[in-house]
Amino acid sequence: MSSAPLSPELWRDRVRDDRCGGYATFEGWVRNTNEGLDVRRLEYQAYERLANKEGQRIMAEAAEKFALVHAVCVHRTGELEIGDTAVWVAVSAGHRDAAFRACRYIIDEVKLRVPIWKKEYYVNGDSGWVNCEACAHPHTGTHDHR
Amino acid sequence: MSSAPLSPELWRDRVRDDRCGGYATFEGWVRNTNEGLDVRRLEYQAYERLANKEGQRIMAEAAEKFALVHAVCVHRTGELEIGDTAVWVAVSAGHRDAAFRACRYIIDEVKLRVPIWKKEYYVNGDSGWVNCEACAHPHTGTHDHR
Amino acid sequence: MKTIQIEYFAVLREHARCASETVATAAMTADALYAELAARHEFPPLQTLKVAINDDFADWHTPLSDGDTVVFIPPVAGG
Amino acid sequence: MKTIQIEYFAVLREHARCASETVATAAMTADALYAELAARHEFPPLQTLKVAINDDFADWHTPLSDGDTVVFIPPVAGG
Repeated sequence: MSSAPLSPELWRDRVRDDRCGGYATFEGWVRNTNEGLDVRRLEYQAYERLANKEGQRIMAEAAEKFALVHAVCVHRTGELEIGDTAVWVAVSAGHRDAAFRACRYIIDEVKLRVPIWKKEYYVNGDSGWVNCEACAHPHTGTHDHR
Repeated sequence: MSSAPLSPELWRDRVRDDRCGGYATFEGWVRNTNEGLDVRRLEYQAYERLANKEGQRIMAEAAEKFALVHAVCVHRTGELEIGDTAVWVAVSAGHRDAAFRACRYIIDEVKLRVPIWKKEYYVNGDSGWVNCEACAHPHTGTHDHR
Repeated sequence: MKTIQIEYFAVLREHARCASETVATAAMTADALYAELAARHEFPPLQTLKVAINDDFADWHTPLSDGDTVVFIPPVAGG
Repeated sequence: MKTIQIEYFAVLREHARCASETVATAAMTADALYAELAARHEFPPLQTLKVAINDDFADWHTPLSDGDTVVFIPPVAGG
């Protein structure tokens, strides 16, 4: 977890290894729209103690399932603007298949399991917590968190 | 095709786009071993005119098959050392599934179809063109290209 | 009565109007505690809510102990 | 006789001892031309060889024209 902007190019060295022929990365960027609504900015909140613990479990599972050499995942918290990097995953491995599959596994599991929440602030003035059933369709004004 | 060292961090801006939520990359690094042999360095040779043409076809196919926004692929030629980046692929897309799948498609097809050849120079003094049936097991000395 | 430390995140933090609170409760389990707090803070209905006790995911029927930290986890949305 | 420009890469370049050459040939097709050059340069046996004519992949039986550029493509190994 990081409350400061992510600098993937600095972390690349952490997964560098002469035994590795494949290096796969994924970045999640803040998009300017979501489900048809224009997004102005985002806020990520995390339950950091459990997020770190669950994140470590996911990394251990990936290392168990795939022939990777190094893997890193960092997720932002706080206020993000359009184009900012919300999450960065990098995997180095002997071969590309393991690198791609481990990278995909990590981001999929992180999105599914790690206690991080995203609040979208829309251009129209509404806002809502993503995936929150009670916040669904915030632009209809049926449920307001402001 | 590039005869100079690759600088992925400089090209990242080429695929940046506010509409994109997913950014997947792959780098092929020069490993210190291949099929049990210790590798000292590599040489890549390319039939550049056809390599560029076939590369463009692969990018067009990827754009057709997957909902990507931007994609870039650059491949080195010339002499490479262990740890150098031989190939870099980057794809930005609205969502991660398209980014991952397009990135994987591009590197798989590039390796299969683009006329680029790799000569490995081994620590034991042997050398051989990779995937060349006539060069197989260069360390047995049955076929020598030096 | 047990003393339980609660932390709130996301939509629940906004409804509770605080990031954490300490409550004295007779609730035996996490689900009973949630019912109690949902009534007090008027939490919205959430179909897929999880719970963590002492910083790990737990079953809703786990018996609570004095001094436990409890966190209710609305649907996550990282990435 | 046709005049054909040949470019060599990888293992073929090492056997031909040149990156390109211009040949005068009676070969009607790319495969006949390859047989001629393989004999002259003692190319090693290659099971999966492709051919490009005028910078695009071509069938081995494509008729050659005067002035064509031909490239024989041993198994590739990019990435």
